[in-house]
Amino acid sequence: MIRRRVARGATGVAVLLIAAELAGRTGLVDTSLLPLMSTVLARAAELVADPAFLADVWGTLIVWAAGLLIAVVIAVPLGTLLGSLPRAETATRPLVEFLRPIPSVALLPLITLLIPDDSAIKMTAVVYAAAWPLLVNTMYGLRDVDPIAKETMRSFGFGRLAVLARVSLPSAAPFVLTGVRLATAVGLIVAVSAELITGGTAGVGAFMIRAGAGFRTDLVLAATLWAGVLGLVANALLLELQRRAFRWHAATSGELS
Amino acid sequence: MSAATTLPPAEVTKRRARGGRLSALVTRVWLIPVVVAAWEIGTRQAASAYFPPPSQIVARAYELWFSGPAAHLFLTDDALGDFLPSLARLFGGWAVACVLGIGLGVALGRSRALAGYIDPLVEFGRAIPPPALVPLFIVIFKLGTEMQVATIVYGVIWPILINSIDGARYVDRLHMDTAEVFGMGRAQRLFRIILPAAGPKIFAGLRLSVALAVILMVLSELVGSTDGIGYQLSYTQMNFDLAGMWSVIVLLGVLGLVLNASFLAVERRVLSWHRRARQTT
Amino acid sequence: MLDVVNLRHTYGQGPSAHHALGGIDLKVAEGELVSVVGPSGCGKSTLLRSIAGLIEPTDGHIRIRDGHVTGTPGDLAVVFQDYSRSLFPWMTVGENVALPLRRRGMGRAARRAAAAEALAEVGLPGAEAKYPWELSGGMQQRVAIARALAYRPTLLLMDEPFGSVDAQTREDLEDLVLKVRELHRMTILLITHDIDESVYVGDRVVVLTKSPARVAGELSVDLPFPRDQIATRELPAFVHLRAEVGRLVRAKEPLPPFHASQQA
Amino acid sequence: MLDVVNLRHTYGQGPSAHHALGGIDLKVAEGELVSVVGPSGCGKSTLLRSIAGLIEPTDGHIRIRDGHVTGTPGDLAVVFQDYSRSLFPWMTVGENVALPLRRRGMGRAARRAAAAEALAEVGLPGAEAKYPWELSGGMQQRVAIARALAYRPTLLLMDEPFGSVDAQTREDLEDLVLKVRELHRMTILLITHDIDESVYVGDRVVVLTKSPARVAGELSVDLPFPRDQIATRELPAFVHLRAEVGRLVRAKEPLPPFHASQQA
Amino acid sequence: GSDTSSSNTGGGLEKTTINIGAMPIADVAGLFIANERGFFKEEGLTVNAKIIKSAAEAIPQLHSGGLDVAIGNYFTIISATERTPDKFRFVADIYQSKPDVFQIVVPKDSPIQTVKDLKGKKVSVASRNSIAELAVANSLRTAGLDPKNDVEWVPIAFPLAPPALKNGDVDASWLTEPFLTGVQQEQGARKIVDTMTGAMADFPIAGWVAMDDWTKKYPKTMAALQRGLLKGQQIAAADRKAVEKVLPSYTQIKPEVASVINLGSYPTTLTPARIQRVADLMFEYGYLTKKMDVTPLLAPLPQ
Ligand SMILES: Nc1ncnc2c1ncn2[C@@H]1O[C@H](COP(=O)(O)OP(=O)(O)OP(=O)(O)O)[C@@H](O)[C@H]1O
Ligand SMILES: Nc1ncnc2c1ncn2[C@@H]1O[C@H](COP(=O)(O)OP(=O)(O)OP(=O)(O)O)[C@@H](O)[C@H]1O
Ligand SMILES: [Mg+2]
Ligand SMILES: [Mg+2]
Repeated sequence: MIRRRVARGATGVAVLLIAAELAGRTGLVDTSLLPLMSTVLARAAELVADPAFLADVWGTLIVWAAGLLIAVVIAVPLGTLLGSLPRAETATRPLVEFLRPIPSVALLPLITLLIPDDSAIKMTAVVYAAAWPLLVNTMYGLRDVDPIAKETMRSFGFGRLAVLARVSLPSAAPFVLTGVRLATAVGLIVAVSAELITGGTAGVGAFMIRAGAGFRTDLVLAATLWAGVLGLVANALLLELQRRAFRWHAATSGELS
Repeated sequence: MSAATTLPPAEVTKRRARGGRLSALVTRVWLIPVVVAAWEIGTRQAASAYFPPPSQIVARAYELWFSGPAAHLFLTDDALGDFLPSLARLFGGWAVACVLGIGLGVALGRSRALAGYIDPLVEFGRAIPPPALVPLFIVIFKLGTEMQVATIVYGVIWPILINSIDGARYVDRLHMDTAEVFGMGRAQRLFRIILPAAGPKIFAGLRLSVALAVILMVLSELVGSTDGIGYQLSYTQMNFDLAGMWSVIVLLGVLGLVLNASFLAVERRVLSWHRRARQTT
Repeated sequence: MLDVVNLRHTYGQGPSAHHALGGIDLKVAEGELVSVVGPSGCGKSTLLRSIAGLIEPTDGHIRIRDGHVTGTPGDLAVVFQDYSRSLFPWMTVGENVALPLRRRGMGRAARRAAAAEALAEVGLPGAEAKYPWELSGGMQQRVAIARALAYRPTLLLMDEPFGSVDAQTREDLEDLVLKVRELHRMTILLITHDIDESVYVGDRVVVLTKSPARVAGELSVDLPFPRDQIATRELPAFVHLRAEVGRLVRAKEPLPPFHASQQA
Repeated sequence: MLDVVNLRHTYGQGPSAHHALGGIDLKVAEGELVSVVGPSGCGKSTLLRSIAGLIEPTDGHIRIRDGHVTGTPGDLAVVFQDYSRSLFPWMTVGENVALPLRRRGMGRAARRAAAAEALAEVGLPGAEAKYPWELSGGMQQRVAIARALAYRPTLLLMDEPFGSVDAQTREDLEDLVLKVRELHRMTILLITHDIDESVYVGDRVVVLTKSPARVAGELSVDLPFPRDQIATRELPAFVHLRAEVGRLVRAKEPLPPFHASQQA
Repeated sequence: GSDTSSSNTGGGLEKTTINIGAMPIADVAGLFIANERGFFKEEGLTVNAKIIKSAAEAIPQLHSGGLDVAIGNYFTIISATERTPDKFRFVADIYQSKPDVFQIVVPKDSPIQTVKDLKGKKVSVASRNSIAELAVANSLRTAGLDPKNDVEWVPIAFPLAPPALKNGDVDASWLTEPFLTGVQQEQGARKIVDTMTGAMADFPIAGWVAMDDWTKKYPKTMAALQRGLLKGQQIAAADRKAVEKVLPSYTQIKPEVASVINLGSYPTTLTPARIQRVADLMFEYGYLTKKMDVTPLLAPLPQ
């Protein structure tokens, strides 16, 4: 089962890589502009042995993970609150919807003005961007709870909080976790993008600036590749968590067997 | 209450409806003036050139965009030249992302084999920052609209895709069994069962993507663009036009607000069954 | 104990409004078991949900132990008609049953023991570790019953609680309810479609009219206790009572039609 | 028509596996109505889902009209035990009933008319525009029945289809099923807990043992047609048959226990 | 660390750790030479070089204190001085143009031969309202074209310009090293003009900049920094090999490219007269609304 999943995934990746390599070899794309896939892979492999790059990856990881954690700690309770208090939701909706489409990248200079610390700046940007999918998914998840399940709790005399803790949240949990998966990717994107803009002492984005300024597209793409791999690994971990924690969800909603 | 008893019943309900609508409006918007006032006071107190008060921002926005001739709906040439292309890219990119995201998402959600092959690529792809892909896009697409739309699609598609996969994968088992038993064809199952059942989740993804589309519109206009709201943003930044920059930010927020409100109106119609079925009485 | 006065409930508003309850008066004494019968769609579940405080009456009021009901009264348990949706799929059967016992201030072990006992009583010994979706329909229904009984409420509302089990199990469950009520002095309101059952378990049978529901009639069931599935059902008084209830129920058209005009 | 040979089904694997079907043999002739009774949790729904091709048998096989069943046979309708979850909440009741009729190549108007007719037949005239969640439990169940009947399948599987309706409606629905079968020559497998019902509607009654289910016995019901709710039930043959079925069902322990040891 | 404590070697410095923002380009070679050879250590300073993408993005970081000093190109800082309430101080010079360091190039088979042919064409510059625009505008005007109306300006960062040029998205690009060498070697791109001639000859490009408050608060630290920087700068000015050697340590430029690229010069003094040229030219081309005296922008040089 798992072996087959891995085999299929590997096939998919291989097909893409070969297609990209062929596009370069056949002249479909200009190799003076875009290096061959094999070149990028070779650079990516070399980077693993480059302590400077590893320090960059570490820097990004810290910003990403911490930002994500803070976003979860803020947005999930907030989403829970807004999802279970319709009045609060209607009142704050204009504010939320006003803030949501403002690119954290556009806010970066302003954040920079207020916060002197380099990684705190990037973390703030990550939190800002990652909070929205968490908030929206938590709210939608809470709204999707079966009313009979809630009424069952209420009929036993449980208060709002107990209903929330024992029914609404568990029932919404799979959807919240989907939100976490979305936020994880968004967080990585913003962490790297913020580094691409403000630079910093360490970070995959800062590495990309150095590589770009040295006209080394091969290195830029190799670093991009690693960013993708980071996201892939994080998602795989979350998916495994989802599979383990939410067996009931797959069973009752008929995930394909 | 006592006044109501003297009125004919029809009149009472009408009044209630009117009063209801007014109070509904109040509950919906009361926070806005509060926040704006707090912002005005806070920024005046701080008196930092980098954080101009909203009144100053609005004045600058008026000067930049809304002081045009009546024939152009008071929009200036700058506004027309920047808003229209931006909105075109925004909607174009979002529409493409919706079609691709929902289509691919449902396919991946319902086919374990296909998902097996493509899932890692999806997970890989969505972890890559769109700005990092610009070197790739600039080779593949033509600079300008083509590349901008590609950037928007690339950035916006993921929440739609992920939520569509999730929604399509987890349809109530008994719903699918019922469809199976009544021998519903593929198309019917797709349009009558899977899409409506996945609807709430797909819409959650779409709602996320609307705001994201605005963000990516801005990002896409930061490279090689000669017009658009994003270009305006970077131009005001380069010119140290701080009130102008804030105007663009506020404009983006307002744009998102409007888009989201229209989106919710659509959602309320399409998902009315869901809202009413899930209401706790 | 329970006093329902001129209770009305209307779903929706305007032209599509539906009058489900058309003024119901009902008194239930402490420790009494009242069966409620009535045609499908007449408003029985609506009545039960109103008493449980889950929906707000459009008019009239409900008093429990002298207090007006607003919200859910304390010390209440409900077995919902849609039992499968009232079990929580993320909890095992044992956890589902034990959950409300937290409100009784019971420790973990005590909760577990009580849940196991209740499950055994409904014929599901050893099922604690299973998940609800691993059980058959009838077994799920019994889990819902076990949850309500284990809670030992003073007021128990049951909405067709034995509809999905076989005849033998049904009889056993009926006797179980009678036994538990006896032991713990519960007040019970039981909705059923089975006229025999309504007489067998009830101290009193209340018959509702078709929608909008009103009380069509009431019958006191003065059959001796303890009741016995064979002996009691053979009593002439039982046969007479069930015929009486049948007559009351059947005093209307063959099928309770759903009139578009009712919606006005 | 339908031929089930040594059908086995096991849920799960390893130590927590549960043997639901322990080798079932069953033949249903064209146009026959077979009632299935058996204790709660014995495996009736599992049998029905296997025949419908929704779960794959662990062993044995199913033949329909000479063809092995893999997947769902064509021209089939099912009324699920969990009717409320089998209705689509995003469609009105009318749309729910009309939906499968698309496969019959019917036009929009014809579909609508057929749905309206079927709804009227189950006692829900004029309910087309409502949504399932605006209906009572029994009404939802009747919508599911209307959907199956309107489809006019050659094979109809029903899992406790009348469990949530009142006695009067239940009788009417029983007669409706008999009438529709007569008119359209359907083959019907009907799971029920009501022994009287199993005899009243069946050409044959199949009794299953407790889990893992096997066939405990079969009885041919040679009561005359058309059947009549009062006259038929008074026939000595009816009384005898129902006693026979009762005897077969009761041939086991009082409550069908759920043994932890069964799970091995 | 010990941010403000004066160490033994500190000699009464107000601050011993300095965050300095540098772009990964040849201009800042002097800084890295100084750091590598321990010139700052000798002054009792710890200097952290942070990579930044552009000088404009350093301004908010200077403002917040995230950076103490940053590379600031003269054009941007002068422009910011006019338009924002911020006061800046250049503490040392960094880079000055030499012939062929900034050129306008066109694709190999382009019909464009001279600057005149750029009329109505798309020209890419690293960013709008910058020295890039000024340099190209100067060349255009010299060739008799009107910079405002005769070309379409397309802002494209240097690393992205080569593919845009190759794909025909733009007709010409204003480039510097290592991209100049890159496009010439790999795409056969052709130079049509060296923009650093005439009014732009030996033009000041960038200097180290700090906020005015900062220079007042940390005068000794600033002097120490200036001394360290100067030593590095002197080596960069005198020894091209030293620059080539240090470049790969803070950029990803391949060593073989580093050895062939055109470098500007590394000035070791900071005189108002030279910097005034920038402000004057900016005013002439309309990038400043008023004439500006740059003297207050320059910090006193160390003794
Ligand atoms: N949410 C709702 N919106 C609108 N109408 C409703 C709603 N819930 C119930 N009704 C209507 O109210 C009436 C009474 O419903 P109720 O569920 O109380 O019936 P019941 O007596 O429990 O029937 P059954 O025996 O079939 O369960 C029905 O006609 C039903 O259509
Ligand atoms: N998904 C599942 N996983 C594990 N065990 C299951 C699953 N579904 C059913 N079972 C078990 O299989 C047995 C038979 O279940 P089934 O639903 O067929 O019973 P049934 O005869 O229909 O009972 P009822 O009359 O109560 O509906 C039960 O003991 C049940 O616990
Ligand atoms: Mg009901
Ligand atoms: Mg069953």
